[in-house]
Amino acid sequence: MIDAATSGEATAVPADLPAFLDLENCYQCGKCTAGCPVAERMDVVPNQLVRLAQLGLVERARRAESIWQCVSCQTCSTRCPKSVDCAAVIDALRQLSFEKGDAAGSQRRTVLFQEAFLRNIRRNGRLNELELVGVFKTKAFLDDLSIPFLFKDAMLAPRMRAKGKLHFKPDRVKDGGVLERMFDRCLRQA
Amino acid sequence: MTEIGYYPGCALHGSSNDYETSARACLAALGVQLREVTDWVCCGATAAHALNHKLSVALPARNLALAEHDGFREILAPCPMCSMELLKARQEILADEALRAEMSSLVELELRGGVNVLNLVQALQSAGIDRIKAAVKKPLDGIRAACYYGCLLTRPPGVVRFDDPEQPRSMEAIVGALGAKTVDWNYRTECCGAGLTMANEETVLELSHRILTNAAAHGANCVVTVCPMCHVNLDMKQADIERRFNAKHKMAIYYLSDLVGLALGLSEKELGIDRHFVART
Amino acid sequence: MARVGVFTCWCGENIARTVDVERVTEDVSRLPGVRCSVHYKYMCSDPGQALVRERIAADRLDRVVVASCSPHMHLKTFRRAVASAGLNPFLLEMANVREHCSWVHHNKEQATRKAVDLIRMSVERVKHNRPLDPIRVPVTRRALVIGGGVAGIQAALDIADAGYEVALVEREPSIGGKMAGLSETFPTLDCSQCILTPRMVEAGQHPRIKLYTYSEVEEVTGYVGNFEVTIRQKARYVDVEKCSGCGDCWNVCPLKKNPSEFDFGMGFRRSIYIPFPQAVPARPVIDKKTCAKLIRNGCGLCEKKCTRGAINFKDEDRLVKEEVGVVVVATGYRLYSIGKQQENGKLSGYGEYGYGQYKDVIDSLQFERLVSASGPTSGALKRPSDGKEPKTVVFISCVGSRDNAKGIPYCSKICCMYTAKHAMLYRHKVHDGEAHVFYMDIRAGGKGYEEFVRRAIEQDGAHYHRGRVSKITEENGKLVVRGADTLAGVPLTIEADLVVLAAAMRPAAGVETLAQKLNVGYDEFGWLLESHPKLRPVETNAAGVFICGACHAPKDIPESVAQASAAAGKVAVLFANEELSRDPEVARINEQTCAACYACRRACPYHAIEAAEVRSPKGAFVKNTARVNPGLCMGCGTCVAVCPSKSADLDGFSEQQVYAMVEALA
Amino acid sequence: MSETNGFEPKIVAYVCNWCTYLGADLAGTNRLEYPPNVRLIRLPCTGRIDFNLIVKAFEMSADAVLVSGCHPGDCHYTAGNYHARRRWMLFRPLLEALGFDLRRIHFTWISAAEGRKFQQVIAEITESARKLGPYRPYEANGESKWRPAGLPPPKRRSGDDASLRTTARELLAEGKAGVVIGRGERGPVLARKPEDADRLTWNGASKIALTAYLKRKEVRALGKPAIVAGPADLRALNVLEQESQIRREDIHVIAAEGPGAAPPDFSDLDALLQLEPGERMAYWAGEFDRCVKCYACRQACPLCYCERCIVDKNRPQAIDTSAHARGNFAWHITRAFHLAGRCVGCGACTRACPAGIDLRLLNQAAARAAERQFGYRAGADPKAEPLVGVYSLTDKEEFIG
Repeated sequence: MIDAATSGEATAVPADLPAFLDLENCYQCGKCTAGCPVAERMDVVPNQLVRLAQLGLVERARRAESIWQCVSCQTCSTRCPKSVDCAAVIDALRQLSFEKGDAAGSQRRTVLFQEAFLRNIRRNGRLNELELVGVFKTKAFLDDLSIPFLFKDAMLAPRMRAKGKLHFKPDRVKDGGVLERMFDRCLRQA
Repeated sequence: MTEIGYYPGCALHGSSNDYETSARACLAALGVQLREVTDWVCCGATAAHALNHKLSVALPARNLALAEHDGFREILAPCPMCSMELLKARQEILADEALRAEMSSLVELELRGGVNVLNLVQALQSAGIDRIKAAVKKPLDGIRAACYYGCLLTRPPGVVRFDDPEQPRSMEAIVGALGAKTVDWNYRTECCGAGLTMANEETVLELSHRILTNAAAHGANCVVTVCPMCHVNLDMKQADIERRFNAKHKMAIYYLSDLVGLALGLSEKELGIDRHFVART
Repeated sequence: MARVGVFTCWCGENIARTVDVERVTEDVSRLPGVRCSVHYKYMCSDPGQALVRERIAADRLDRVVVASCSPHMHLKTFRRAVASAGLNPFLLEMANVREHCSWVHHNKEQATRKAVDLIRMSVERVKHNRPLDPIRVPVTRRALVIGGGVAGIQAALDIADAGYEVALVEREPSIGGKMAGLSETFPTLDCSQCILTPRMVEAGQHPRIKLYTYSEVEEVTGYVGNFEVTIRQKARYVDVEKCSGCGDCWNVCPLKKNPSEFDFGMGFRRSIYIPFPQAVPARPVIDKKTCAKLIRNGCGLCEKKCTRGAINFKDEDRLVKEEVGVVVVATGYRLYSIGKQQENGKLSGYGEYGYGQYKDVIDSLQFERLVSASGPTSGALKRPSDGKEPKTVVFISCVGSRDNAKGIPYCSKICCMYTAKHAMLYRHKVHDGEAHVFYMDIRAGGKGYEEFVRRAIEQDGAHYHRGRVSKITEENGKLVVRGADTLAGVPLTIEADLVVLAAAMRPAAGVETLAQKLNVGYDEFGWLLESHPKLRPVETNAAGVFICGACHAPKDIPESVAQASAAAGKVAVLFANEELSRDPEVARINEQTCAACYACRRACPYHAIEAAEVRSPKGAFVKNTARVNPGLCMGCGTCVAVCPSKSADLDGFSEQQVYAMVEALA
Repeated sequence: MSETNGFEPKIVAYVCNWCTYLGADLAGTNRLEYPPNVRLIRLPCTGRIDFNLIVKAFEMSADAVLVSGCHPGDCHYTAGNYHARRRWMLFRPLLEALGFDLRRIHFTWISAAEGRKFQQVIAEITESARKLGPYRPYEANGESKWRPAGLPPPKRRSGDDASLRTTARELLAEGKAGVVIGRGERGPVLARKPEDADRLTWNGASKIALTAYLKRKEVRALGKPAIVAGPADLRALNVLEQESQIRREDIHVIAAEGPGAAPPDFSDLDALLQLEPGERMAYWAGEFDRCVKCYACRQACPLCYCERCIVDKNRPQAIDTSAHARGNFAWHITRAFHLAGRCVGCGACTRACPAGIDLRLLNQAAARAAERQFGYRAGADPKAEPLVGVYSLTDKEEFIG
């Protein structure tokens, strides 16, 4: 654990990250970063995220924009010579970030999208794409007031409709109550 | 006719309904009937595992329990994301008795973890490659396919336990049995950007562009996938990719079941290929 | 009735300060069987020892107890003393009244009583001591060396130069091992063949070395000093005696495109071939898997061409027996095979590196052949795919090493050094070329090693990147290497013409089977186990079997050679006598009462107990029994403890001796 | 000292030559003072230290015993300490079942460098022995009213007697077997002639385990034996095969069932272990008081096959042969421990005992440890590696200090 006084940052208690992540196994070979399809775009690359977590600098790690750039392709975890589940580390960081509700600036859209996705499932049980797009676009617009983004893909809709790929009638599950309760219990525990 | 359980997942009931049409038609031609899991729910996808771990186990667990309740021993989940999430939840439940009990209570159904989950390649394999080969009516001799596995069909290997995660060959084996050629290329297991299509389009366009470029460079005239998300990114977004990178791809993107279906003599319409954005030229 | 003499030592003040030595002497003199009880200032001094000798003679003592310091200090001293008085040295006991009494207790009364107790226990014990004579095992002063690489050659030459005969068994057609194929060696960059081939010739011509090339050890029986080894000489189809090595045969062989094992597939050989020009013996073999004559009775050109009639297509494997006193194992290593499932099913390989798929992704031994002056390209650096000179080469360390998930957890130790050498050699050959090295840590502990690596970086301009490579793909004739530089925190993509993988080291194939034949232990990876990692590094737990070189663990040439000479030294020590003299405190079995349950055989750490039969003088079978081989027994006594009928006993620590001590306490 | 009334315990320490003995030497060299109560007995290795030595030390007025050797991985002989550890793992449960005060037996690993540890261990052991007071071997405080439920009634065997007799008759008639060993209505039957076969029955009686006949010279003289084996007999045959006492091809086995997969019934033992140690000791003291050392238990046992039993060995007399408490305890501890990891639970010892002592309870103490700690059931598999004479690096050693 790095002393907060020397690092100049508040350090998280290790309990913030689950023990099954075996962070101490990482020897920083960088194979995760080497294979990551989006590492070029990242402010903090995967091996650095694991390193920050190892040092207990979880706060700094979860504020990295890169955790929301991750495409969850599992390449890092698959190739890790020490079997550290790097993708799960990133998931854990995202979960923390979500709980605190303070995800980083330029990646907020991704957070909003995932949040909207989850709400959508909660309500319908299954994804309603039109509703998701509507809710997400609105939220994103309210967040960053970007008009181009709001209307982006608007042209795709008629083509999708023409191809029979848009459904206006939501595909709902019958037993919605159980889903409500599941969401309640899971989110409350978090 | 044999009947197996079927977990379509949201995509196949949404904008990837062409995949559902294709998978159903193709398997029916091979004598496999799909019966949907009663009242299935979304697997949670990236949203669940990125935001809440418990939910990312509970949602697939609910589906596994529903499938058990229906009496299935095996279900097909054509979407690799769904099938990976289902398998991961199953693995966690089987490894941890306390978790199993907790999940049973959470999903309000007794959960034993006894249902196996197949991806589409496995469903075709169990139908029998020899059988497929024998049933070919129209060999696909003009096809030079780049078989595209994407991320989650083979990863994480400890969860999905399917083929070699680095050098998979199972799709090639099936496509080869249809009389088509397959190309050796480099992006078979690279990611297309997956579910970030909406939220982070730039990433998706770039990754998908690389995939299409590499497939063409290795002589492919189509890309074959089993993933609805990959299909969306490579097919539906192809025009955007071309605009963004000022390139011409014109690369047809098929589901594996499309090719099998075509070879078995089904029509493009029967397989939903007419609903793809990019037509084969 | 025993006649015991007890000699109590003052050890100056060391004992006498807290133990009333005079009272002890007095009390002890009254113990049954004690004929003499005396004390002296320094029992271990010359006059002290003289006192012991005098009293033995004067009192006709047949047992002696010296009450002084720890037996670990002076047991040998006093054994010699009683021996010089004509008493069997094993009829001596010591009572430790210093370390275990006077030095650790302050109360004189208590210490004195304890000293008497300790001596009484020893007196009772010594009454049951038996005279023992050192065990003598005849020694066949002839050595078997398994493996003809640099370690095996060194060991064989050293043993032979010490004056003993050596049988050197090598499974390939020539000795030389891996080193014969190396280019130049770190950290001096001297040519590997230049230093090794003279040694190979020396071994080949040494009057006391018998070479068995193209041969393998089939069976080993016996024990230290007396092994019988069966060697399988594989059919060579060439009569080594008749052949002159002229080369006419292989020059006419039409089958030119067999991948050369010696070149690791970088070059080709004929179906009748010598693996490399400097091979010892310089005699060809016929590869029965590809020879047209042997497969389908075609061709036969070599036979027609040979003027000495040395070709024999009817040749068969032969079994030869050798009697030797010791075995030196020097079976070396092989590289981790990259890319796919390994034969043990455990390691899943490195599919992401495209080894075996892309021709220009090669392993480190293949690279050695590419840059070797005697290699298939005569040292010109040409990449395998198109023969072009690579302008960018990427070297990757730790392929398989330090990889718990896909490879092996240990460090292969030599890769950092040879990778630096590779980068250096490449830059020496291709001045405008770029050398990139991906590494995790640089491990350069050794004389001149760190300087060598720095030279590769600072003088020869190799680019070092701290990170692993995740994937290699081939695009437009270039190998796209996707790595990372963790120091900069960036992913790094390099387009290379050639990639060299520093594959992990593993023990040679089949070493476990050999180890089982020799009763030598091995770890989960197959590395052979030394008897003690610090004090007995070349011995094994099988007496008379030594190990050296890379069969023990990854190691470089200097270490292998040093270990080989160490093993040879151990052999010479063992051969210094015609007989092995061993400590006689070993186990024995009462064969009459032994129930032959063989619990002892199971428990014996030294495989010193075997199943045997008791036979009548006329040879009729009487019963089964366990039997101790005193040549192998090390005297731990585990057999005694597990024997339910106590038919097993241990001389020196026999049941009677130990019980006598316990009973003396009552 | 005041609370111990000046009592000074006698402590015997069996130590290995290479680690603990040298550790004690180092304590001396460093002048580390410790109580003078301990008497070291030097042995080459803990592998050499047999449980009989511990029993003997207590008989010889020791109040506590220490066994100490090299730490795991450091054994001078590679593995002697592992073998010792394995044996103590089985020996301790046996002492526990007897109600022996385990606080009087100590196991430690002390290396040659641990002079300080040696000093501390001796100090602690001495202090604890002082507190425990003098040890009086096997002396019981009062009586125990506890009684085991006893052997369950024999299960009815499902085999068909008629076909059993036919098989036996044919074997004898065709000369394929010289004798058929089986059970009759009133006891064991050694059928030698075809007509004797009619006396055989699956549900007969025999106090002695049938396999015990296999080792008898007079039976061996009759030619190739056939044995009518129930599940316990089959298990015994398996153990005998594991221990190289028989070769299966030399014996005709007539069986109607397998060796049985059901877990043994430990309910009596469990009940015994519910008692306070003192009452357990009182129970056994009362039981062994009736023992007359007739050795019927040994004769009846399918696995007591030594040609000369350790109890018949003098020089040294490891086991007190008197039929008093000491000798009886020593004998029964030895008998039970020699069956550790071997007893197949046939109950012959209990049935054979003329004094009615339920001896199988003692065997079960080790059998239960074998089952719980190693997942090992004696006689389940003739190819299994036996439990004693082997070791595992992962053997539990929480009782070793």
